[in-house]
Amino acid sequence: MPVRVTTEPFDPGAETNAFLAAGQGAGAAVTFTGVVRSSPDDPVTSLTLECYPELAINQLEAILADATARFELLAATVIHRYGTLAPGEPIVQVMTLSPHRAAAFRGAEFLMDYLKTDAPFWKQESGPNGTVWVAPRDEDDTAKARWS
Amino acid sequence: MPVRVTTEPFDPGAETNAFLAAGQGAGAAVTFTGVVRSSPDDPVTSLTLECYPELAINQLEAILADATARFELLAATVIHRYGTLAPGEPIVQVMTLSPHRAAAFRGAEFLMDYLKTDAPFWKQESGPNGTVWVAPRDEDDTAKARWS
Amino acid sequence: MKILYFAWLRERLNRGEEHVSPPAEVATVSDLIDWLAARDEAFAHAVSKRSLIRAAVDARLVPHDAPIAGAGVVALFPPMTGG
Amino acid sequence: MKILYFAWLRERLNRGEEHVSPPAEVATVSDLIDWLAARDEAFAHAVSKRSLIRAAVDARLVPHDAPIAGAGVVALFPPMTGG
Repeated sequence: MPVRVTTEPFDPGAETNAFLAAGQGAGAAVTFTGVVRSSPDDPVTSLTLECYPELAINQLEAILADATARFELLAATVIHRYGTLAPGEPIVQVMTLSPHRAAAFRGAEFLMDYLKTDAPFWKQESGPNGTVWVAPRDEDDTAKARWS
Repeated sequence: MPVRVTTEPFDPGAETNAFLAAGQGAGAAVTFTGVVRSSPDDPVTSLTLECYPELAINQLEAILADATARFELLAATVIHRYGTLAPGEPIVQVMTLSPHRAAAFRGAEFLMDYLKTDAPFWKQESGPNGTVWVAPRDEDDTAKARWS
Repeated sequence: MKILYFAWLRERLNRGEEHVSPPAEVATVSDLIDWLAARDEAFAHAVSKRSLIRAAVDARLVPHDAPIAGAGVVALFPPMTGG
Repeated sequence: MKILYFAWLRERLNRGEEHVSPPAEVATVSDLIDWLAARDEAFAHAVSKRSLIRAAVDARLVPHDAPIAGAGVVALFPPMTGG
Protein backbone atom coordinates (compact mmCIF):
# COMPACT_ATOMS: atom_id res chain seq x y z
CA MET A 1 0.00 0.00 0.00
CA PRO A 2 1.97 3.00 -1.25
CA VAL A 3 0.19 5.56 0.96
CA ARG A 4 -0.44 4.90 4.64
CA VAL A 5 -1.87 7.51 7.03
CA THR A 6 -2.14 6.02 10.48
CA THR A 7 -2.18 6.59 14.22
CA GLU A 8 -0.25 3.34 14.72
CA PRO A 9 3.54 3.41 15.24
CA PHE A 10 5.56 1.93 12.37
CA ASP A 11 8.94 0.21 12.27
CA PRO A 12 11.24 2.13 9.88
CA GLY A 13 13.61 -0.77 9.23
CA ALA A 14 10.86 -3.32 8.72
CA GLU A 15 9.20 -0.94 6.23
CA THR A 16 12.48 -0.50 4.34
CA ASN A 17 13.01 -4.25 4.18
CA ALA A 18 9.48 -4.89 2.91
CA PHE A 19 9.96 -2.16 0.31
CA LEU A 20 13.30 -3.62 -0.83
CA ALA A 21 11.90 -7.15 -0.95
CA ALA A 22 9.17 -6.03 -3.34
CA GLY A 23 11.71 -4.34 -5.63
CA GLN A 24 14.22 -7.06 -6.39
CA GLY A 25 16.18 -6.18 -9.49
CA ALA A 26 16.25 -2.41 -8.93
CA GLY A 27 19.58 -0.87 -8.05
CA ALA A 28 18.95 2.07 -5.74
CA ALA A 29 16.63 2.62 -2.79
CA VAL A 30 16.35 5.74 -0.65
CA THR A 31 14.53 5.87 2.68
CA PHE A 32 13.88 9.16 4.44
CA THR A 33 12.69 8.94 8.03
CA GLY A 34 11.53 11.99 9.96
CA VAL A 35 11.49 11.54 13.73
CA VAL A 36 10.22 13.72 16.56
CA ARG A 37 13.05 16.09 17.33
CA SER A 38 14.12 17.11 20.81
CA SER A 39 17.32 18.74 21.98
CA PRO A 40 18.60 20.15 25.27
CA ASP A 41 18.30 23.66 23.76
CA ASP A 42 14.78 23.09 22.54
CA PRO A 43 13.27 20.26 24.57
CA VAL A 44 10.05 18.71 23.31
CA THR A 45 8.04 16.42 25.56
CA SER A 46 5.58 15.37 22.86
CA LEU A 47 4.43 16.21 19.37
CA THR A 48 0.77 15.94 18.40
CA LEU A 49 -0.17 15.79 14.74
CA GLU A 50 -3.68 16.61 13.69
CA CYS A 51 -4.77 15.16 10.35
CA TYR A 52 -7.61 15.24 7.84
CA PRO A 53 -7.19 11.63 6.69
CA GLU A 54 -9.42 11.63 3.58
CA LEU A 55 -7.66 14.67 2.16
CA ALA A 56 -4.23 13.38 3.28
CA ILE A 57 -4.71 10.17 1.31
CA ASN A 58 -5.86 12.06 -1.78
CA GLN A 59 -2.98 14.53 -1.57
CA LEU A 60 -0.31 11.92 -0.86
CA GLU A 61 -1.55 9.71 -3.71
CA ALA A 62 -1.36 12.67 -6.09
CA ILE A 63 2.15 13.60 -4.89
CA LEU A 64 3.31 9.97 -5.26
CA ALA A 65 1.90 9.70 -8.77
CA ASP A 66 3.63 12.96 -9.70
CA ALA A 67 7.00 11.85 -8.26
CA THR A 68 6.76 8.42 -9.85
CA ALA A 69 6.16 9.90 -13.29
CA ARG A 70 8.65 12.75 -12.98
CA PHE A 71 11.59 10.61 -11.79
CA GLU A 72 10.57 7.34 -13.47
CA LEU A 73 10.53 5.58 -10.12
CA LEU A 74 9.94 1.84 -10.00
CA ALA A 75 8.17 2.19 -6.67
CA ALA A 76 7.49 4.80 -4.01
CA THR A 77 5.80 4.71 -0.63
CA VAL A 78 4.76 7.29 1.96
CA ILE A 79 3.86 6.47 5.56
CA HIS A 80 2.66 9.33 7.79
CA ARG A 81 1.60 9.08 11.39
CA TYR A 82 -0.70 11.34 13.32
CA GLY A 83 -1.78 11.52 16.95
CA THR A 84 0.58 12.11 19.88
CA LEU A 85 4.21 11.02 19.51
CA ALA A 86 7.21 11.01 21.84
CA PRO A 87 10.69 12.34 20.96
CA GLY A 88 12.57 9.87 18.78
CA GLU A 89 9.41 8.31 17.35
CA PRO A 90 9.15 8.16 13.55
CA ILE A 91 6.58 10.59 12.11
CA VAL A 92 7.02 10.11 8.40
CA GLN A 93 8.86 7.79 6.05
CA VAL A 94 9.20 8.02 2.29
CA MET A 95 10.86 5.33 0.21
CA THR A 96 11.83 5.40 -3.45
CA LEU A 97 13.23 2.77 -5.78
CA SER A 98 14.96 3.38 -9.08
CA PRO A 99 17.59 1.80 -11.30
CA HIS A 100 19.73 4.90 -10.61
CA ARG A 101 20.64 6.58 -7.37
CA ALA A 102 20.15 10.17 -8.56
CA ALA A 103 16.47 9.51 -9.38
CA ALA A 104 15.91 7.72 -6.08
CA PHE A 105 17.39 10.67 -4.15
CA ARG A 106 15.52 13.30 -6.21
CA GLY A 107 12.25 11.40 -5.87
CA ALA A 108 12.52 11.12 -2.09
CA GLU A 109 13.38 14.82 -1.72
CA PHE A 110 10.53 15.84 -3.97
CA LEU A 111 8.08 13.76 -1.94
CA MET A 112 9.28 15.29 1.33
CA ASP A 113 9.22 18.85 -0.03
CA TYR A 114 5.67 18.47 -1.30
CA LEU A 115 4.22 16.68 1.65
CA LYS A 116 5.61 19.32 4.04
CA THR A 117 3.38 21.97 2.48
CA ASP A 118 0.64 20.03 0.69
CA ALA A 119 -0.43 17.24 3.04
CA PRO A 120 -3.06 18.13 5.67
CA PHE A 121 -1.17 17.55 8.89
CA TRP A 122 -0.74 20.17 11.61
CA LYS A 123 1.95 19.85 14.26
CA GLN A 124 1.59 20.95 17.85
CA GLU A 125 4.67 20.80 20.04
CA SER A 126 4.56 20.40 23.81
CA GLY A 127 7.53 21.41 25.95
CA PRO A 128 8.33 22.86 29.35
CA ASN A 129 6.87 26.25 28.30
CA GLY A 130 3.56 24.94 27.03
CA THR A 131 2.00 23.77 23.80
CA VAL A 132 2.28 25.64 20.50
CA TRP A 133 1.20 25.11 16.92
CA VAL A 134 4.30 24.74 14.74
CA ALA A 135 4.46 27.62 12.25
CA PRO A 136 4.92 26.85 8.57
CA ARG A 137 8.52 27.54 7.56
CA ASP A 138 9.40 29.73 4.58
CA GLU A 139 12.17 27.25 3.80
CA ASP A 140 9.54 24.61 3.14
CA ASP A 141 7.88 26.81 0.52
CA THR A 142 11.29 27.53 -1.00
CA ALA A 143 12.17 23.83 -1.02
CA LYS A 144 8.93 23.02 -2.82
CA ALA A 145 9.27 25.90 -5.29
CA ARG A 146 12.55 24.60 -6.71
CA TRP A 147 10.74 21.69 -8.38
CA SER A 148 8.41 23.86 -10.45
CA MET B 1 31.09 1.44 13.94
CA PRO B 2 30.68 4.11 11.24
CA VAL B 3 32.66 2.24 8.53
CA ARG B 4 32.14 -1.44 7.87
CA VAL B 5 33.76 -3.32 4.98
CA THR B 6 32.68 -6.93 5.07
CA THR B 7 32.04 -10.13 3.14
CA GLU B 8 29.05 -10.85 5.41
CA PRO B 9 25.51 -10.02 4.28
CA PHE B 10 23.84 -7.20 6.19
CA ASP B 11 20.19 -6.44 6.96
CA PRO B 12 19.31 -2.97 5.59
CA GLY B 13 16.33 -2.41 7.88
CA ALA B 14 18.08 -3.63 11.02
CA GLU B 15 20.98 -1.27 10.23
CA THR B 16 18.60 1.66 9.77
CA ASN B 17 16.88 0.90 13.06
CA ALA B 18 20.18 0.65 14.95
CA PHE B 19 21.28 3.92 13.39
CA LEU B 20 18.01 5.67 14.33
CA ALA B 21 18.12 4.29 17.88
CA ALA B 22 21.56 5.82 18.42
CA GLY B 23 20.36 9.22 17.16
CA GLN B 24 17.30 9.98 19.27
CA GLY B 25 16.54 13.68 19.18
CA ALA B 26 17.66 14.28 15.60
CA GLY B 27 14.96 15.07 13.10
CA ALA B 28 15.98 13.62 9.75
CA ALA B 29 17.58 10.35 8.68
CA VAL B 30 18.38 9.22 5.14
CA THR B 31 19.29 5.67 4.19
CA PHE B 32 20.58 4.82 0.75
CA THR B 33 20.75 1.13 -0.14
CA GLY B 34 22.39 -0.12 -3.31
CA VAL B 35 21.39 -3.63 -4.34
CA VAL B 36 22.63 -5.97 -7.07
CA ARG B 37 20.66 -5.03 -10.13
CA SER B 38 19.23 -7.49 -12.61
CA SER B 39 16.60 -7.01 -15.26
CA PRO B 40 15.14 -9.10 -18.07
CA ASP B 41 16.95 -6.84 -20.57
CA ASP B 42 20.26 -7.12 -18.77
CA PRO B 43 20.19 -10.25 -16.64
CA VAL B 44 22.91 -10.64 -14.02
CA THR B 45 23.44 -14.01 -12.36
CA SER B 46 25.94 -12.71 -9.80
CA LEU B 47 28.09 -9.72 -8.97
CA THR B 48 31.55 -10.16 -7.50
CA LEU B 49 33.21 -7.25 -5.75
CA GLU B 50 36.94 -7.27 -5.25
CA CYS B 51 38.23 -5.09 -2.44
CA TYR B 52 41.42 -3.77 -0.89
CA PRO B 53 40.08 -3.63 2.67
CA GLU B 54 42.84 -1.60 4.40
CA LEU B 55 42.60 1.15 1.78
CA ALA B 56 38.80 0.93 1.70
CA ILE B 57 38.59 1.60 5.43
CA ASN B 58 41.00 4.53 5.18
CA GLN B 59 39.17 6.03 2.22
CA LEU B 60 35.69 5.54 3.65
CA GLU B 61 36.72 7.04 6.99
CA ALA B 62 38.11 10.08 5.20
CA ILE B 63 34.96 10.46 3.07
CA LEU B 64 32.77 10.15 6.18
CA ALA B 65 34.79 12.75 8.09
CA ASP B 66 34.53 15.08 5.11
CA ALA B 67 30.75 14.61 4.76
CA THR B 68 30.17 14.99 8.49
CA ALA B 69 32.04 18.31 8.61
CA ARG B 70 30.66 19.67 5.35
CA PHE B 71 26.98 19.00 6.12
CA GLU B 72 27.20 19.21 9.94
CA LEU B 73 25.84 15.69 10.25
CA LEU B 74 25.10 14.31 13.70
CA ALA B 75 26.03 10.81 12.53
CA ALA B 76 26.92 8.97 9.35
CA THR B 77 27.63 5.33 8.56
CA VAL B 78 28.84 3.40 5.51
CA ILE B 79 28.52 -0.36 5.10
CA HIS B 80 30.06 -1.93 1.98
CA ARG B 81 30.08 -5.60 1.09
CA TYR B 82 32.51 -7.46 -1.10
CA GLY B 83 32.72 -11.02 -2.40
CA THR B 84 30.07 -12.68 -4.58
CA LEU B 85 26.47 -11.43 -4.32
CA ALA B 86 23.19 -12.52 -5.91
CA PRO B 87 20.66 -10.17 -7.60
CA GLY B 88 18.65 -8.26 -5.01
CA GLU B 89 21.34 -8.53 -2.31
CA PRO B 90 22.41 -5.25 -0.69
CA ILE B 91 25.91 -4.11 -1.71
CA VAL B 92 26.23 -0.80 0.04
CA GLN B 93 24.32 1.27 2.55
CA VAL B 94 24.97 4.82 3.69
CA MET B 95 23.02 6.48 6.49
CA THR B 96 23.03 10.10 7.58
CA LEU B 97 21.42 11.91 10.48
CA SER B 98 20.83 15.64 10.79
CA PRO B 99 18.41 18.06 12.40
CA HIS B 100 17.37 19.07 8.86
CA ARG B 101 16.32 16.97 5.92
CA ALA B 102 18.29 18.89 3.27
CA ALA B 103 21.60 18.19 5.04
CA ALA B 104 20.73 14.53 5.54
CA PHE B 105 19.93 14.15 1.82
CA ARG B 106 23.01 16.12 0.69
CA GLY B 107 25.28 14.15 3.03
CA ALA B 108 24.03 10.77 1.78
CA GLU B 109 24.40 11.81 -1.87
CA PHE B 110 27.89 13.15 -1.26
CA LEU B 111 28.92 9.88 0.41
CA MET B 112 27.57 7.82 -2.48
CA ASP B 113 29.16 10.03 -5.14
CA TYR B 114 32.56 9.87 -3.47
CA LEU B 115 32.59 6.21 -2.65
CA LYS B 116 31.65 5.31 -6.24
CA THR B 117 34.96 6.70 -7.49
CA ASP B 118 37.22 6.80 -4.42
CA ALA B 119 36.68 3.54 -2.56
CA PRO B 120 38.77 0.56 -3.72
CA PHE B 121 36.10 -1.86 -4.87
CA TRP B 122 35.95 -3.38 -8.33
CA LYS B 123 32.78 -4.95 -9.70
CA GLN B 124 32.66 -7.97 -11.93
CA GLU B 125 29.27 -8.93 -13.39
CA SER B 126 28.36 -12.46 -14.42
CA GLY B 127 25.50 -13.10 -16.81
CA PRO B 128 24.46 -15.45 -19.59
CA ASN B 129 27.18 -14.04 -21.89
CA GLY B 130 30.05 -14.41 -19.43
CA THR B 131 31.85 -12.36 -16.82
CA VAL B 132 33.02 -8.78 -17.31
CA TRP B 133 34.63 -6.07 -15.22
CA VAL B 134 32.20 -3.18 -14.83
CA ALA B 135 33.63 -0.08 -16.51
CA PRO B 136 33.82 3.17 -14.55
CA ARG B 137 31.00 5.49 -15.62
CA ASP B 138 31.64 9.07 -16.68
CA GLU B 139 28.45 10.01 -14.83
CA ASP B 140 30.10 8.96 -11.58
CA ASP B 141 32.98 11.38 -12.16
CA THR B 142 30.47 14.09 -13.04
CA ALA B 143 28.43 13.35 -9.93
CA LYS B 144 31.52 13.64 -7.74
CA ALA B 145 32.77 16.80 -9.47
CA ARG B 146 29.66 18.81 -8.56
CA TRP B 147 30.73 18.84 -4.89
CA SER B 148 34.07 20.55 -5.48
CA MET C 1 -23.37 20.99 4.04
CA LYS C 2 -20.81 19.85 6.60
CA ILE C 3 -17.94 22.20 7.47
CA LEU C 4 -14.74 20.83 9.05
CA TYR C 5 -12.16 22.93 10.90
CA PHE C 6 -8.62 21.88 11.78
CA ALA C 7 -5.67 22.93 13.97
CA TRP C 8 -5.75 26.48 15.40
CA LEU C 9 -8.85 27.35 13.40
CA ARG C 10 -10.69 24.49 15.13
CA GLU C 11 -9.33 25.64 18.50
CA ARG C 12 -10.27 29.27 18.00
CA LEU C 13 -13.80 28.36 16.88
CA ASN C 14 -14.08 25.79 19.65
CA ARG C 15 -15.60 23.28 17.24
CA GLY C 16 -14.29 20.72 14.77
CA GLU C 17 -17.35 20.65 12.56
CA GLU C 18 -20.78 22.09 12.00
CA HIS C 19 -23.66 21.74 9.58
CA VAL C 20 -24.79 24.78 7.65
CA SER C 21 -27.27 25.54 4.85
CA PRO C 22 -25.97 28.54 2.96
CA PRO C 23 -28.32 30.15 0.39
CA ALA C 24 -27.76 29.53 -3.32
CA GLU C 25 -25.91 32.82 -3.92
CA VAL C 26 -23.05 31.49 -1.73
CA ALA C 27 -21.29 30.00 -4.75
CA THR C 28 -17.60 29.69 -3.89
CA VAL C 29 -15.35 28.88 -0.94
CA SER C 30 -14.69 32.60 -0.64
CA ASP C 31 -18.43 33.34 -0.54
CA LEU C 32 -18.86 30.66 2.11
CA ILE C 33 -16.13 32.19 4.30
CA ASP C 34 -17.80 35.62 3.97
CA TRP C 35 -21.19 34.16 4.78
CA LEU C 36 -19.88 32.29 7.85
CA ALA C 37 -18.01 35.42 8.99
CA ALA C 38 -21.17 37.53 8.72
CA ARG C 39 -22.96 35.15 11.11
CA ASP C 40 -20.25 34.85 13.74
CA GLU C 41 -17.79 37.43 15.07
CA ALA C 42 -15.35 34.83 16.43
CA PHE C 43 -15.25 33.26 12.99
CA ALA C 44 -14.74 36.64 11.30
CA HIS C 45 -11.81 37.31 13.60
CA ALA C 46 -10.22 33.87 13.11
CA VAL C 47 -10.29 34.14 9.30
CA SER C 48 -9.41 37.85 9.10
CA LYS C 49 -6.13 37.00 7.41
CA ARG C 50 -7.57 35.12 4.44
CA SER C 51 -4.13 34.12 3.09
CA LEU C 52 -3.80 31.87 6.15
CA ILE C 53 -6.91 29.86 5.32
CA ARG C 54 -6.75 26.82 3.08
CA ALA C 55 -9.79 24.94 1.81
CA ALA C 56 -10.85 21.53 0.58
CA VAL C 57 -14.14 20.57 -1.03
CA ASP C 58 -15.11 16.92 -0.69
CA ALA C 59 -11.52 16.04 0.30
CA ARG C 60 -9.91 17.82 -2.65
CA LEU C 61 -7.68 20.83 -2.02
CA VAL C 62 -9.13 23.87 -3.85
CA PRO C 63 -8.49 27.60 -4.24
CA HIS C 64 -10.85 30.11 -2.62
CA ASP C 65 -12.62 30.77 -5.90
CA ALA C 66 -13.64 27.12 -6.31
CA PRO C 67 -17.41 26.42 -6.52
CA ILE C 68 -19.14 24.70 -3.62
CA ALA C 69 -22.41 23.81 -5.38
CA GLY C 70 -23.38 20.25 -4.48
CA ALA C 71 -20.50 19.86 -2.00
CA GLY C 72 -21.06 17.49 0.90
CA VAL C 73 -18.05 18.54 2.99
CA VAL C 74 -16.05 21.77 2.96
CA ALA C 75 -12.91 21.88 5.14
CA LEU C 76 -11.17 25.07 6.26
CA PHE C 77 -7.75 25.01 7.89
CA PRO C 78 -4.42 26.83 8.34
CA PRO C 79 -1.29 26.16 6.24
CA MET C 80 -0.19 22.54 6.58
CA THR C 81 2.88 21.59 8.60
CA GLY C 82 3.31 17.88 8.05
CA GLY C 83 6.37 15.77 7.35
CA MET D 1 58.63 -3.98 -0.81
CA LYS D 2 55.33 -5.75 -1.39
CA ILE D 3 53.31 -4.91 -4.50
CA LEU D 4 49.57 -5.63 -4.66
CA TYR D 5 47.48 -5.82 -7.82
CA PHE D 6 43.69 -5.71 -8.07
CA ALA D 7 40.88 -6.36 -10.54
CA TRP D 8 41.76 -6.63 -14.23
CA LEU D 9 45.39 -5.65 -13.53
CA ARG D 10 45.69 -8.64 -11.17
CA GLU D 11 44.06 -10.87 -13.81
CA ARG D 12 46.27 -9.68 -16.65
CA LEU D 13 49.43 -10.12 -14.57
CA ASN D 14 48.16 -13.43 -13.24
CA ARG D 15 49.26 -12.54 -9.72
CA GLY D 16 47.77 -10.61 -6.81
CA GLU D 17 51.07 -9.71 -5.19
CA GLU D 18 54.79 -9.93 -5.45
CA HIS D 19 57.87 -8.83 -3.54
CA VAL D 20 60.40 -6.59 -5.28
CA SER D 21 63.51 -4.69 -4.29
CA PRO D 22 63.81 -1.69 -6.55
CA PRO D 23 67.08 0.28 -6.47
CA ALA D 24 67.21 3.62 -4.62
CA GLU D 25 66.79 5.71 -7.78
CA VAL D 26 63.25 4.33 -8.11
CA ALA D 27 61.85 7.19 -6.05
CA THR D 28 58.19 7.58 -7.00
CA VAL D 29 55.18 5.45 -7.93
CA SER D 30 55.76 6.50 -11.51
CA ASP D 31 59.40 5.36 -11.33
CA LEU D 32 58.26 2.05 -9.85
CA ILE D 33 55.78 1.45 -12.67
CA ASP D 34 58.52 2.20 -15.22
CA TRP D 35 60.94 -0.11 -13.43
CA LEU D 36 58.39 -2.95 -13.22
CA ALA D 37 57.48 -2.43 -16.89
CA ALA D 38 61.13 -2.65 -17.93
CA ARG D 39 61.43 -6.06 -16.29
CA ASP D 40 58.24 -7.61 -17.65
CA GLU D 41 56.58 -7.25 -21.04
CA ALA D 42 53.15 -8.38 -19.80
CA PHE D 43 53.30 -5.71 -17.12
CA ALA D 44 54.40 -3.05 -19.62
CA HIS D 45 51.44 -3.95 -21.82
CA ALA D 46 48.92 -3.97 -18.93
CA VAL D 47 49.93 -0.50 -17.72
CA SER D 48 50.46 1.04 -21.17
CA LYS D 49 47.59 3.43 -20.53
CA ARG D 50 48.96 5.06 -17.40
CA SER D 51 45.82 7.12 -16.80
CA LEU D 52 44.02 3.84 -16.04
CA ILE D 53 46.36 2.97 -13.19
CA ARG D 54 45.68 4.15 -9.64
CA ALA D 55 48.13 3.71 -6.76
CA ALA D 56 48.22 3.46 -2.99
CA VAL D 57 51.28 3.51 -0.73
CA ASP D 58 50.82 1.85 2.63
CA ALA D 59 47.04 1.90 2.19
CA ARG D 60 46.85 5.60 1.32
CA LEU D 61 45.70 6.66 -2.14
CA VAL D 62 48.48 8.69 -3.82
CA PRO D 63 49.24 10.35 -7.16
CA HIS D 64 51.86 8.84 -9.47
CA ASP D 65 54.48 11.37 -8.41
CA ALA D 66 54.26 10.33 -4.74
CA PRO D 67 57.50 9.05 -3.14
CA ILE D 68 57.83 5.38 -2.26
CA ALA D 69 60.91 5.62 -0.03
CA GLY D 70 60.38 3.46 3.05
CA ALA D 71 57.04 2.09 1.77
CA GLY D 72 56.09 -1.41 2.92
CA VAL D 73 53.22 -1.98 0.48
CA VAL D 74 52.49 -0.36 -2.88
CA ALA D 75 49.16 -1.21 -4.53
CA LEU D 76 48.38 -0.71 -8.23
CA PHE D 77 44.86 -1.01 -9.61
CA PRO D 78 42.36 0.22 -12.20
CA PRO D 79 39.77 2.96 -11.55
CA MET D 80 37.47 1.97 -8.72
CA THR D 81 33.87 0.91 -9.37
CA GLY D 82 32.34 0.51 -5.92
CA GLY D 83 29.01 1.54 -4.47
